[in-house]
Amino acid sequence: MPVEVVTGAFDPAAKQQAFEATLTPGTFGATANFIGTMRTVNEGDDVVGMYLEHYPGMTETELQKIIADAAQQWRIIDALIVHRVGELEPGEPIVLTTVWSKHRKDAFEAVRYLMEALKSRAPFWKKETLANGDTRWVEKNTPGY
Amino acid sequence: MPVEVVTGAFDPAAKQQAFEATLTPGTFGATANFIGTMRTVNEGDDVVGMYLEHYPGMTETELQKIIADAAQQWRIIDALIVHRVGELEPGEPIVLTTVWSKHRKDAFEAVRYLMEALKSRAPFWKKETLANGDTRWVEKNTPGY
Amino acid sequence: MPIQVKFFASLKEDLPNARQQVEASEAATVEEVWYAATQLKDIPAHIVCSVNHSHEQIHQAVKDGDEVAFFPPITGG
Amino acid sequence: MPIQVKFFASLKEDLPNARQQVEASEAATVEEVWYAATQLKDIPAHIVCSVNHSHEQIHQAVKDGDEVAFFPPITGG
Repeated sequence: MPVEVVTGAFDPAAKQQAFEATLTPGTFGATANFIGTMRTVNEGDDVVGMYLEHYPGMTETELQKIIADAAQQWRIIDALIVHRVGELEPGEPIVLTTVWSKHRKDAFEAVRYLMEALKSRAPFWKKETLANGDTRWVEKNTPGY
Repeated sequence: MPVEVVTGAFDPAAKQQAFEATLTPGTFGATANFIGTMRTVNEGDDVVGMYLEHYPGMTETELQKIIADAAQQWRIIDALIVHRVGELEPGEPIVLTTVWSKHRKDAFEAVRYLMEALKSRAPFWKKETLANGDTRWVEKNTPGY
Repeated sequence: MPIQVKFFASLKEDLPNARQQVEASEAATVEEVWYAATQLKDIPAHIVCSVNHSHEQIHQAVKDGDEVAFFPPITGG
Repeated sequence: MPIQVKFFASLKEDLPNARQQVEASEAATVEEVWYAATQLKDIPAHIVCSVNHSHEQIHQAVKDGDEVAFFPPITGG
């Protein structure tokens, strides 16, 4: 159940497929994923760039704990989290979470849990660059439930 | 908001990416998807093949209604459903549902709704071929909630 | 133009001799289409039906030119 | 080996002169590490803290060799 913090642009589909290739075909009937993408507008302002800071060491540890918590609560075959850090451009993927399970209920609920837990517990911080050149730290996430 | 019924094997990631390429980058911050895959074991029996029947015309109409219902209930930017019919082999994708939205709550809830509605309303029927050569129609779906 | 009748999946296999057309004079509701087409005396409780590609209940009225379909519970996805 | 102190994101920008090491003799809890490192008189309510890469409350005890971090609310994903 790997977690990965990446500094360059990444292709969520390629990451998911590469990891899925290590699973036994036919064991999982359900794959649910979520991709978070950088938007060009946030809180009414045009956003032209983003810097994502993290806490090396703690971030990876926390992501692993989140997956372990999900595996306690749902019957999952495997799970993957990839999160971008550093400088991003609009339209680029920020995060990928994927869960493989036998049945869909577990995959749906676990993948949503991964995202909510990640957004409240995994140390990442977004700093936006606006169209006028100003920068600002994002102060809070939008609610997920 | 396209729906597609396909007779040959399909690559869910390629379908999703091809359609996403028609959307305006930076408008969606959330993409949630679900892929249903044929397993090698069902109800305790080894399954070596599957035939998926549908009701041409009604199936597509019903899938479009399901997407329209989702668009009434959640703020979604776009949605995609691809469903396989005909002869399948274990490990092959059966269905892809994807929802794009600004925020994750809408994408998570709408994509799950699409799957549950599809499994109760869209006319598809599975016939399994077991390892001993017997065939059987699947009688009901596993619960999703 | 008569009512078109379709059967799917296990139903189609189980009722190979069912009629694929019935006249509105023989059947005014979906349920009556079932009896006229299958020559059976009852309709299993789990049967799903549609009229012109839309899910309907068995008491739904039908008319010539309609397409009525019967099928077992849906198992896609 | 002293307590290592880290600040992230806006906190790091807002507290450029904060100390990155304090001695356990100066600070027995996370909260006291904050006061010793920042020389501030209070600790904002929204501050999140960790000890050795694990989320902790501000009253958590600390010892030499620990890594204590302070950061604003998390905004990843």
